[in-house]
Amino acid sequence: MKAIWKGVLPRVIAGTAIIAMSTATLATGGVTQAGAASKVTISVAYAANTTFDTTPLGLTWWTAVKTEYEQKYPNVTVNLVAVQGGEPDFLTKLALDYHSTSTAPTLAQFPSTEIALYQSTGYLKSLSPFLKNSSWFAQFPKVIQNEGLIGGKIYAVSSGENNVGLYYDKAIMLKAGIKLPWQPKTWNDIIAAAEKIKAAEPKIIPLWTDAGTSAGPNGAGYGILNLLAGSSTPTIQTSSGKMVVDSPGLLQTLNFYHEVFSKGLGAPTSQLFSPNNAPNIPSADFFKGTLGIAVGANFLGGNWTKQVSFPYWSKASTAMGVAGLPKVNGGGYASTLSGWDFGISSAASSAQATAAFNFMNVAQEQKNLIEAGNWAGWVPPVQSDWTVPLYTNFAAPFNEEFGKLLPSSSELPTSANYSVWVQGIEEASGTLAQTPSTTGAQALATMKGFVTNQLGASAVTTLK
Amino acid sequence: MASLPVMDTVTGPSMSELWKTRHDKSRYQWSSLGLLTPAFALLVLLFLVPMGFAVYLGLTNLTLVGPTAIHSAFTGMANLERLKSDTTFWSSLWATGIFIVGSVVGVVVVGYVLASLLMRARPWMRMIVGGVVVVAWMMPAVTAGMTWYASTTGGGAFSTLLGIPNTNFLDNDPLLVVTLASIWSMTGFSMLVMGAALRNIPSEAIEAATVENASSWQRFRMIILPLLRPTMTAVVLLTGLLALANFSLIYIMTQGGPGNATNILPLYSYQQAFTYNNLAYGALIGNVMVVIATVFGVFYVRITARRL
Amino acid sequence: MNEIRFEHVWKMFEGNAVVSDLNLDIREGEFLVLVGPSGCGKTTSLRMLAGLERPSHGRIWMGDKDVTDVATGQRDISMVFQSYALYPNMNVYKNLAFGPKVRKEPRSTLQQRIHEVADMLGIRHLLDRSPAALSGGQRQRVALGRALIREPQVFLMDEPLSNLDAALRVQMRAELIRLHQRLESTTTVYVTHDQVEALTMGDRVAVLKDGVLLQVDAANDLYEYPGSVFVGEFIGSPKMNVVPGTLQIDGGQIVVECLGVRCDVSRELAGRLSATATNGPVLVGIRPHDLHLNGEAPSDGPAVQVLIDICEHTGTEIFATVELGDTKLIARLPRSPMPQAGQAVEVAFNKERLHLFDTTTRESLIERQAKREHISVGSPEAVLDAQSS
Amino acid sequence: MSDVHGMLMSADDVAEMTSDPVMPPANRETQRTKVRSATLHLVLGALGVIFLAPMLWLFLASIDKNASWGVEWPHFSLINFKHVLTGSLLHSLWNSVVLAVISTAIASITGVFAAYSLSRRRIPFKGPLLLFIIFSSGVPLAIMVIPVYEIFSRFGFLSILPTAVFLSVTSLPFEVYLMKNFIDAVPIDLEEAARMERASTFQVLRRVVIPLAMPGIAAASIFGFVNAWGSFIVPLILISPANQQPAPIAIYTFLTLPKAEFGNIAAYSLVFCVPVFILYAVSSRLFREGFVLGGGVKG
Repeated sequence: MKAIWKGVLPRVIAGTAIIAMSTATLATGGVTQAGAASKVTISVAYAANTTFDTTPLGLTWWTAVKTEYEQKYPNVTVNLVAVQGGEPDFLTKLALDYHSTSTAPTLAQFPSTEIALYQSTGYLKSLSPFLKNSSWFAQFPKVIQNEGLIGGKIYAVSSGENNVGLYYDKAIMLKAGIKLPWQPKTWNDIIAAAEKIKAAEPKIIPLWTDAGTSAGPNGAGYGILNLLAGSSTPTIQTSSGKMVVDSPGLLQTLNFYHEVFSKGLGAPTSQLFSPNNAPNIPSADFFKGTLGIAVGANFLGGNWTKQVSFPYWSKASTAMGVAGLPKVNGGGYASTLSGWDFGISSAASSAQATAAFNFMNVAQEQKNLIEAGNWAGWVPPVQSDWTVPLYTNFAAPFNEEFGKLLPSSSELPTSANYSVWVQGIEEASGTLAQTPSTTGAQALATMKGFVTNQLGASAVTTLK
Repeated sequence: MASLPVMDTVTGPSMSELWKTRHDKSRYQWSSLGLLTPAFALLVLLFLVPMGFAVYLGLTNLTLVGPTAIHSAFTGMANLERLKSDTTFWSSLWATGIFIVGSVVGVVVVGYVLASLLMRARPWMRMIVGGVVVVAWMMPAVTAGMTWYASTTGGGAFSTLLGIPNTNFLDNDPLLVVTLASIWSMTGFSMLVMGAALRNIPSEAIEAATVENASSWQRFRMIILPLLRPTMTAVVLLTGLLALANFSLIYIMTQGGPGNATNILPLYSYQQAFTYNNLAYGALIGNVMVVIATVFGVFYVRITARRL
Repeated sequence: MNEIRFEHVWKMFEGNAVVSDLNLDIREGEFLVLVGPSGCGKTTSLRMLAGLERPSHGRIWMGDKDVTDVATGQRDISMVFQSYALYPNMNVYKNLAFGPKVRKEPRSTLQQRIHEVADMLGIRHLLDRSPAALSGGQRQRVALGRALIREPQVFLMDEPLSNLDAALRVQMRAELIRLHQRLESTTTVYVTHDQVEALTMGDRVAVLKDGVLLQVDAANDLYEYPGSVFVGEFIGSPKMNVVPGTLQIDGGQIVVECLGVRCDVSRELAGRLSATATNGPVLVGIRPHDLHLNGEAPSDGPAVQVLIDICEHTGTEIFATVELGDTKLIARLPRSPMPQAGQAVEVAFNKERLHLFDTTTRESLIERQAKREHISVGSPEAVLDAQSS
Repeated sequence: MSDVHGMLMSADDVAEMTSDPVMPPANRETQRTKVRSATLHLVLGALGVIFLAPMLWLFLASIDKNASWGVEWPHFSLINFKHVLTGSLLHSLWNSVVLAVISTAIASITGVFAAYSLSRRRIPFKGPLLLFIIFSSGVPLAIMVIPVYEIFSRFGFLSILPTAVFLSVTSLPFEVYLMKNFIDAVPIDLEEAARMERASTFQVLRRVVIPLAMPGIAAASIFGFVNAWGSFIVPLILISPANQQPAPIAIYTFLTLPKAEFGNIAAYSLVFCVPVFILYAVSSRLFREGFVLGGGVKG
C-alpha cells in the first residue's frame, strides 16, 4: 500500500497541488513568508481563544512578546500561528499540525497533559541542553520543573499553572448561617454548607462542580479530578502506565457527585453541559448572585477584573471568599495541577531551535510571565512571582490565594490512554448530573466498562 | 428493418473486398477520453483511493499522536475484534439507527402532510408556511445546529413559548431533540418534492374515487400512496443517506453528548480519530458507515438507473 | 464536378441492414428526392451523405473525391434538418452567422451576405428575433437561410416541410423549387415520406423500401412505369388496385383475366410484355383513375357489376370503394349523379393502362419503350448498366 | 445538509404551488368544508410556528446588543452586524467565498466535460461508469475525511486549495449526473448542425451545448456552491492554517469562546446564510426559464 504513495500518485497530486498551492497563496493574501537565506523563520503556535481569558488579551500578549523578541533578534522572523477553537479543537488542530513536518510549529504552547503524548510520538526536542544555564528555570518549584521530565530529559517547560480551590459568595454564606471565613475540613463540610444554602435560598445554585464532557479533557481538571486528588486513593495512572478504573477513591469521588446531584445541590445541566466553556460559567453566576459555592479554577478570579470583564465585577474582591479544597476526610488540601507548557518541535533545525528557545527566554521574563499569568488566569511557575504586586494586585485576593494553594496540588498524568480515561470519568460525572438517581457505584461500573472496552483489559487496573 | 440480405445480390470482384472493410466500426474518439479524464481523475484520486486507503487504515494501529503516529503497523483484524466488543460502538450504531429512522419517518410524514395541506391552503398561508419550511431547509447545518441549540436549551424559544422557561429539552431528551432538528432541516426538501409529485397526480383519478364514494383514507391508501411511492422511496433513501452523514448539526448541538446519547457513527468516528487519537479505529468506523451507505446506495442506484 | 455517387453502400445497425447495397448516382444540379415509408433508410442515406453517419460498407463519392471517411464539416454541404435545428440561444442573425464564424470566414462581407440571404428568403425583418418568437414557416426559412449562407455544392434536406401545416407546405414546396432553380449548379437531395411532395418537387425520385433502392426515375415515369407492386402502390393517390389475374399468351394474342372477366390487352401494351412473362397467374394493377363508370372513356375494357361501399369526395372527383364479391377496389366516379353507398354500378377499366406483375417477384412484367432506360428492380448491376448506357 | 435532487425545486416553487389543486367546487362549500378549511389552516399555522420557532433566536439575538441563548425582546441595535463585518470574521467569509468558488469551478468545469461525453460519446464501459457516478453521488463523501486527512497530511496539503479540490469531488458525481440529464435534453440535431458547419468539439460545447444546458449547469453549480459553502467537518479537519478557515469554522469557534458574544454569533450566522438564500431565489427563476429550450426545435 505504501508503495503507491511513492509512485505515480504523488506526482499526479503534486501537479495539481503546485497549481493549487500557488493560487492558495494568492487567494489568501500570501500567508507564507519565505525566509531569506541568512534569516531564520520560526512559527509559534498558541491557542487563540482558550488559554487567555479573552482573544484580544491573547493577541496583545503574544504580539508584545513577538515585538520585543524581534527587536532583540532582528535576524529571526516570527510567525504567530493562532489556532482557533475551543480547547478540544485546539488540541486536535495542534496534533494535526504536528503530524506533518511542513505544518509543525517550531514552538508551541500546549497543556501539560499532552507532553508525554507528543514526546512519545517524537514531536518534541529535548530542552535539557538549553535549560542547563537557564536562570528562570532554576527558580521553578521541583514539581513544575518535572512536568516535562520524561526519561531524564525535559521536553517542555511551564509558562503558567492552573489549580483549583473553593469560591464562595460571602453574603449567601452569611444568609445560610455559615460563619466566615469559611474553611471546610472534609467533603461532608462542603455538602453540609450547600444544604444550608439550599434551605436558606432555594432559588440559587448551592454548589458548582464541573460535570460532563462539554469542556473537553481538561474540563475534568477543573472539576471532578480535584476531588479524586483529595480522595483516599488519588492515583489515575499507575507507575506501570495502567489506567485505574476502579478504586476506593474513584468510588468516594463519584459518591460525592451522587450526593451533590441527588440532593439537588448541583448546577443545572444546561450550564454544566454548555458548549460555551462551562468552567467559566461560575464567574457569571457569582456575579448575578445565583451561586453559593463553586469548585473552581484559579482563573475565575481574573474573570472579574476590568481587563477580562467576564463579567467585570469591581466588588468581587470583597464579596467573594476563597478556600482550599479539603481532602475527603480532612488532612489538608488537594487540587490538580495542570500547566501550559512550551515545547520545541523535533522538526526544527538547530538554528530554529535556538531561536525558539530565545523566544521562550523572552516569554519567561518576569513581566511577560506575570502578565501571561494575569491575562490567561495562571499561577506563574516561578514561586517568587506569587508575591510580586504585579501578580497579587491583578485579581486580589484571588491570585495570591491560589499561589498559596499551589504547593498542595498534584500533577495530572499524561498519556494517550488518559484522554480515553478522562472521557470515561467525565461521562460518569455527566450521568450523575443528568440522572441523579444513578448511584456512584453504577456510574463507576459504567466508567470501568467504557474505559476497559476502549483500552483493553491489559491497559487498566483496579486499586484496593 | 430488413434482415441481412442474401450475399449474392451483390456480385462482382469488388464484393469480397467490400465486406472486408467496415467503416463504421465502433470507434472511440480520443477526445472523449480527454473530456472524461479530469473528472474521473479527481474521483479516482479523492474518492476511490481514499476509500481503499480507509480500508487499509482500518487494519492498522495508526494514531494521531503517540508512538504509532509515525510508525504505524498493519495489525490485521485487531481493530475489528475491538469493534465487536466495543459497547460504545454498538450503542452508537443503535443511536444512529434511531436517528436515521426517526429522521426519515419524520421527514416523509411531515413533508407529506405539509405538501398536501399547503395544496389546499390559501395562497398567503402557502407563501408564509411554505417559505419558513424551505428557509429551514436551506439553512447551512452549522447555523441550523446553533439555532436548535439556542431554542431547545433552558430559556430557549421552545421552553419560552411553552411557558416552562427553565426546561432544558436538549439535555432531557437529547436524541429526540437532535432527531427533531434533523427533521426540521430536511423537511423542506421532501415537502417540495412531494408537492411536485402530488400536483402531478391527475385530479380525475381522485375525483373518480370520490364519485365511487371512497373515504379520504381510502383515497390516500389506494390512489395517492401508490402514485407517490417512487417519490417517497427516493426521499427515504436520500434523507437516510443525509441523516447518516449528519455530523455538523449534532456536533454543534451536543458534540455527541450528553454521555453517548447522541453519539451517532460519524461523531463517534470523529471522536475516536481526533479526540482519542485513534485514527485507524476512527477510519474503521468510517468504513462501517460506508458499508451502510452502500446498502442505501445500491437501492438508490437501482431506483435511479431505471430513469437513466 | 459535384456528382454524387453511392457505391455499394450498406448501413448496419445491430446486425440489421438499414440500407442495403445502395447504388445511386446523383447528377450535378439535380433535385433528387429520396422517398419511402418510414424506416426505409432514406434519412440514414442522407445522413451518410452528410457525414453524420458512416456507411458500414461501400463508398460515397462527391465528384472524384472519396468522402466516405471525410468529416462532416469538410464536405461542403449544408443541411436543413427536419427539426430545423435552430440554435435557440441565438437570434436569427447569429444563427445565420454561426457557420461563417466557426469557420473563421472574413467578417467584412458577412453582414452583407446575411442580408442578401435574408432578403432572398424574406426574413430580413426577423434578424433580431429569437427562434422561439418565430412561426413554423419563418423558422423553416431561417433554417434554409443558414444552409444557403454556406453556398454549398450540395444541399441536403431532411423532411423540411413535415412540421408545417398543409397550406404552408404547398407554398414552401413551390418556394423550394424556385430556390433550387435559382441556385443552378447546386445539387439538392431531399428526403420525404410524402409521395406527392416527391412527385411535385423531384427532377428524379428514388423510391426506397426496407433499405433497398427500388427504382430511380423521373416523377412521371415512376407513375407510368412502376417497376414493382410496391412502387405502383406507393406512388399515386389513391393507391393502385392490385388484383389476382391470369395471363394467357397465345401467339400475338395476349389475354388477361381478372375480376372475373377476360380482356384482350392492347397491341401497344402487348408489345412491351416482358420476355419472362409466361402463361399463368399474374398480379394486375389498375389505378383508380383507370377504373371508372362503364362508357366514360373510349378504350374501356370489359365492365363488371359492383356495389358502392364508401365514397370519398376530393372536390373535383369522387373515389369510391366498391365491392366485387370479397374484393374491394377503388374507382373514380363522376360527381353527378351523386353516387350513393349501397348503389350497384357498372365499372370498366382502361385496358391500355393495365400493370402486370409477377406473382412471386412482384416485379413488373411490362417493359418500357426502347428509348427508355431499362430498369430491372433490385438488381444493382442492372441499375448501373442502365445508368452507364 | 440541504441536498440535492431538490435543487430542481426551490423557494419559488412554494409560491408556484398555486396550480389548481383538488378542491371541491365552490357551490358545495357547506358548513362542513368551512370547518375543515379552518382546521386545515390552524394545523398549518401550528406547523409554521413550530418551524419558525428555532429561527426566532437567530433573528432576535442578531439585533440585540445584550443577547444570550434565550429568546427575549431585543435591545435593538445593529452593533452586532457592525462587529462581525470587520477583521478576521470578514476574512473568514472571504475564505468561504474562495473555498466555494474554487470548488464549484473545478466541479462544474470538469463535470460539464464529463457529462457531455457521457451523454453524447461512445465510451468504453459507459454503463458501469454511469452507475459509478450515480452510486458515488449517493455516498456522502464527507465520511471519508479521515483517509483524505491522512493522505493530505502526508503531502502537506492541509490548506484551503486542496480542501477546495476535495470539496469539489464531494459534489462532482451529483453535478455530473444532473448536467448529463440536461445535456441529454439538448437536441442532437443542433449539435449535428454545428458539426456540419465545421465546428470543433470545443466550439460545439461552448456555443451550443453549454448555453443550452445552462439551467442544468447552473443548478449543478449552485448545488456545488451550497455544498462547499456550508461544509463544516471537511474544512475543520483539512484546513490547517487559522487564517484560511472558512466562516462555518469561525461560527463554531465563536461558540467555544470563553466569552461568547451571542449577538455576534447570530448576526454572523445570518450574514453567512444570505448568499445561500440569494442563490436559491435566483436559481428558482433560472430553472423555470431554463426548461423551455426556446422554439428552435419543433414548434
